[in-house]
Amino acid sequence: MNTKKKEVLNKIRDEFPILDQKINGEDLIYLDNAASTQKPKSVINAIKDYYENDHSNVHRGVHTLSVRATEAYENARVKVAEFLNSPNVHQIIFTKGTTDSINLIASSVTNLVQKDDEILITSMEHHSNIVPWQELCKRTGAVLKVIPINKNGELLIDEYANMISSRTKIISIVHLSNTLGTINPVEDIIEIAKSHDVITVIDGAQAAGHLPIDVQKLDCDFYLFSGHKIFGPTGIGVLYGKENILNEIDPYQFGGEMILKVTFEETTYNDLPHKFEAGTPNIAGAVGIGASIDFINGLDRDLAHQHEMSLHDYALEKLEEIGGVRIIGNASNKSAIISFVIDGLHPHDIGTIINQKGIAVRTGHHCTMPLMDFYSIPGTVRASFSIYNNHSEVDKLIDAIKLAIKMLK
Amino acid sequence: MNTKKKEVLNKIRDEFPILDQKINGEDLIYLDNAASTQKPKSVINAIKDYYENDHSNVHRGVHTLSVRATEAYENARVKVAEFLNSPNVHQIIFTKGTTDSINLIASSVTNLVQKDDEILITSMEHHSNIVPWQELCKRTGAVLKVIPINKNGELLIDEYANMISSRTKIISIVHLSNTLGTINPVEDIIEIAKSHDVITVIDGAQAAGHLPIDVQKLDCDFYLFSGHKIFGPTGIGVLYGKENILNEIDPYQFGGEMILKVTFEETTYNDLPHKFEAGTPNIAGAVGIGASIDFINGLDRDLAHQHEMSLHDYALEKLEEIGGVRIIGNASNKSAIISFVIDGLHPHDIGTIINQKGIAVRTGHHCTMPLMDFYSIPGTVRASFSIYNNHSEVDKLIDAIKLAIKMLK
Amino acid sequence: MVSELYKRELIELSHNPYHFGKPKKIFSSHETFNPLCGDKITVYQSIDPSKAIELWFESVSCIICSASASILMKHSEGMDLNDGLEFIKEVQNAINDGSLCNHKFPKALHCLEEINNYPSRITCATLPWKTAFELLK
Amino acid sequence: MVSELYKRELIELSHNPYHFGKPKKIFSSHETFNPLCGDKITVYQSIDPSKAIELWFESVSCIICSASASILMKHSEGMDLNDGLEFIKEVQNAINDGSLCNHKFPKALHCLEEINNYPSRITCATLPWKTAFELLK
Ligand SMILES: Cc1ncc(COP(=O)(O)O)c(C=O)c1O
Ligand SMILES: Cc1ncc(COP(=O)(O)O)c(C=O)c1O
Repeated sequence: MNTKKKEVLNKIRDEFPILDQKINGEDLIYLDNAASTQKPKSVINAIKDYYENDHSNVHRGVHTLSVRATEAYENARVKVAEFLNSPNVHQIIFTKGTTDSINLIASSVTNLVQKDDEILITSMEHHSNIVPWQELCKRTGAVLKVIPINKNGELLIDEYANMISSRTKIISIVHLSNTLGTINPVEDIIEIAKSHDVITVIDGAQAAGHLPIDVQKLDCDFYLFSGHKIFGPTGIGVLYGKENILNEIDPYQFGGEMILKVTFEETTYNDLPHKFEAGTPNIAGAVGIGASIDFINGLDRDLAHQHEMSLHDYALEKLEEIGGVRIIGNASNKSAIISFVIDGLHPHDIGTIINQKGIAVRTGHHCTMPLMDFYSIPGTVRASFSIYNNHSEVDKLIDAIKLAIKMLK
Repeated sequence: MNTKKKEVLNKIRDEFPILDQKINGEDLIYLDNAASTQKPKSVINAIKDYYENDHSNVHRGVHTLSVRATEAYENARVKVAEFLNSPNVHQIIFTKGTTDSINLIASSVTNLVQKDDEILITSMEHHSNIVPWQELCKRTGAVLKVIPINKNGELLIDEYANMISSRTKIISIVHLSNTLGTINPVEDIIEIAKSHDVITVIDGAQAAGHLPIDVQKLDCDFYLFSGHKIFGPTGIGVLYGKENILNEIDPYQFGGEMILKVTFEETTYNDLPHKFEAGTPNIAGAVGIGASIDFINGLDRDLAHQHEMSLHDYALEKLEEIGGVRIIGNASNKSAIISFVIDGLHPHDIGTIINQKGIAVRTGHHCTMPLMDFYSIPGTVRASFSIYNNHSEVDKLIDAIKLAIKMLK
Repeated sequence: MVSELYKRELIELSHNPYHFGKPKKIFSSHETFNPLCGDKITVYQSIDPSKAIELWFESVSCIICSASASILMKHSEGMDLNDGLEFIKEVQNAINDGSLCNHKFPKALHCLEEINNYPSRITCATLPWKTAFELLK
Repeated sequence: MVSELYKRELIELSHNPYHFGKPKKIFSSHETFNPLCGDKITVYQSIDPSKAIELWFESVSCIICSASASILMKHSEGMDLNDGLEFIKEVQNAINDGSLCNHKFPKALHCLEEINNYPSRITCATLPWKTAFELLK
């Protein structure tokens, strides 16, 4: 890597105060980015500044702070709309996170779904993109169908093309698998779905922070992600929806903001996006996600991607040299997430031991239990990289894993 | 007021950085506390510190940051449990806010409610405590009944006692009215409800920051409030529930954290409180609400109450001296909230003009439209006081209102 | 300054709005709410709009909204339907972007120009126009 | 230090746990999941528990959980039902509060004492005990 790039990357890393600390006497090495990313100063300060200068409740106030808070909140919506290339700002709904977004959809489409309709998901979905659909099926008598994958962790597109039919009502798939790192060919999947008039839902929890997203190009009906995985705060998420379908489906939660007129007999709902935002919103959360989008826009995204993939490739190479290591997820199109198991060792024991060296990885089923069943494993060790990680951290990870194997065998 | 008290109050006021600013060239006078309170430094810093030192995803990680984040999150739950005197920590569910809490209940009790069952609310409810029940009634064929009030804004307890019957399934009432300031006699209301085996839901959005709450003494089934109204962050709320009923009702949202085991065929839900907390929670929000509870616990609550009521009484006296002012809400048991209208003037015009003097009040229907209908008014001007307000601010409010009247007549 | 928003003429207009009340004959009507405050306005068309526009209104509303409605009632009166719809649309946009002081608009509208500096109150000014558009379109 | 958690004897125990596998005859069984990781453990009682406790287990689990289960299987064997239930409850509590080094517990349990310093791993150690309690209670 040339020094120019190195400088840029070091500067980015300096933006993250949390990284500058010791864990068990060792430098913190944070490789749990798929679970949640860390926050740059700009995001932390945006939240602080908001509370120190502009906080008030939004939308229904005429005083200055209320106007400022409303502008801060609505500006964040504009940023998200641009980030996703949404045709309209009011197609952006703020939620609590991806899970909240999926639950909103799965609940609000209830009246569009009939007995024996089919809902398609895939074998590699996060629980958040499984259980809400199981519940929808219970409520409506619809049937949940699962698109299979191969051992590399790639979706079987031909199978999918065979499974989709006039009975298919909704397909909900993950853009980028949090366990396997697989990037699904969502454009193709959506195109096939469209030709069958199927509602398309894309779980972008992992993708939004790593891939440029253009909802108009994708032509999906819904796209969802969480703030905390794109350098933003916890407690805020996004639901993008096409205008016609957002107007067609029922509201999800009921209360303040989402109504135009309430009497005890009857209630009139508000327009988009308010129809789906009942109650005082997470204003500071929106401000924070706005700042995190500014942060991402300020990155050289090609450089970021190259850097993350070079960490991925380097770690993969080193891991494969260790005896007994098996990589889970070898898709040809992948992101910087590596899941692996080690013969005879349980992921938790490995995780606990390498934590002694200051290294944070995620261990377990990563909320993808059916995927674990597919691979017949109890869980994996997962190292997931972000822009602030570096090659020497990978070296230390490899050393620590070797140590764990020595200790536990 | 003696100097000792004054010093204490000034010190408290200094804890709120936002108050130290000019609006339109005048000192900010923030009297919109019922909509949302401001945040003390300790709350803002707790959120900042969390992101700068401890952030990670919770519950499923073995590494140090994940353990710390989990502890931070669960410690906040302990603080809330103590704040409400909950018998158990796992009876505290974190939500997005009061609106989210009520929607959770109204959705999760669906299976307990049958056609022709009755749901009781009151005339003074916030939309958040009306519309979710209207929707429950639509779904189940239950009937919504409204307990009337008198012109002072007091609940007609005798009417209530007549309305409740073996058909009554749920009563959901506001503890402290955000529009009228009325403090409802919830102990008595709950006692009567209990004798009819009725599920009791208390909307404590306004009460939690002003009255000491003891859920065991109240003996309610559910108690709810929002962080942002008790000096805490936006995007976090609380649902307290009795253990048996929390176990009995269905989960609300589905996804990560709230499951024990997922297969494509079947899912097993997790224990309390996780059953009701799907997805990555608002960890920083919980940390913030914990800090806001510490802040409240650090106050002399009697002093706080006395101070707020003395502002209320003083403002009321001065307002009543102004010709054409009509106070909306004269309950004998009241909190420091004053709603009023002025003959021939619209609340928004008053609000806009006094904002020129740096004064923030709320104007409009305060999300209680049916209550506005009851009083045949389009809305009110509402001044709501908090611990950091003072008497000279009341004087300026009165002057500004007089100015508005002069300008607009 | 807020005194520039609450100009004397605006206040006067709101005290004595043109065509306030239900007309004797109602050809059609439309009701909307201000999402800011829940204020209600009903706009009535008293004759067949293909002949000419003749609007009346009822509302519980603030000074801004009443005055704005009054101007609408007065200056749309007698317009041809298409011209009227275009006029209404243009004024709505001009309220939003603060360009009411344009020679193509009646002078009466100038007194609303300041509203652009009060973002939370813009819907108060546009509500009558929005309602009339819905009614006539 | 993590090496104190992963003591040699603990690792050995986990490699060769006592009564691992389905017993020939099953009187009753109970299955639970570790909410941390989804790991599953099934505990079997092979004879009528009113006669004596005789537990077996199957699991896909970490070193901590396997070793802990092994100790449970061994040291509850032959106990009277009531004594066994009390023993199980007491050990569960002691794991949670780090007081396993008590003379009233079998020495084998001491090797789990460090777990108290690893809050995220405590459920790994208590899971077999919790499952057995549910089974026998
Ligand atoms: C009495 C009452 N109930 C419910 C709510 C709704 O709270 P939130 O908007 O925080 O969900 C409020 C706040 O506006 C309130 O004052
Ligand atoms: C692919 C995927 N979908 C959904 C989620 C759920 O996101 P959240 O927990 O923020 O609601 C996650 C994160 O864990 C994820 O990785």
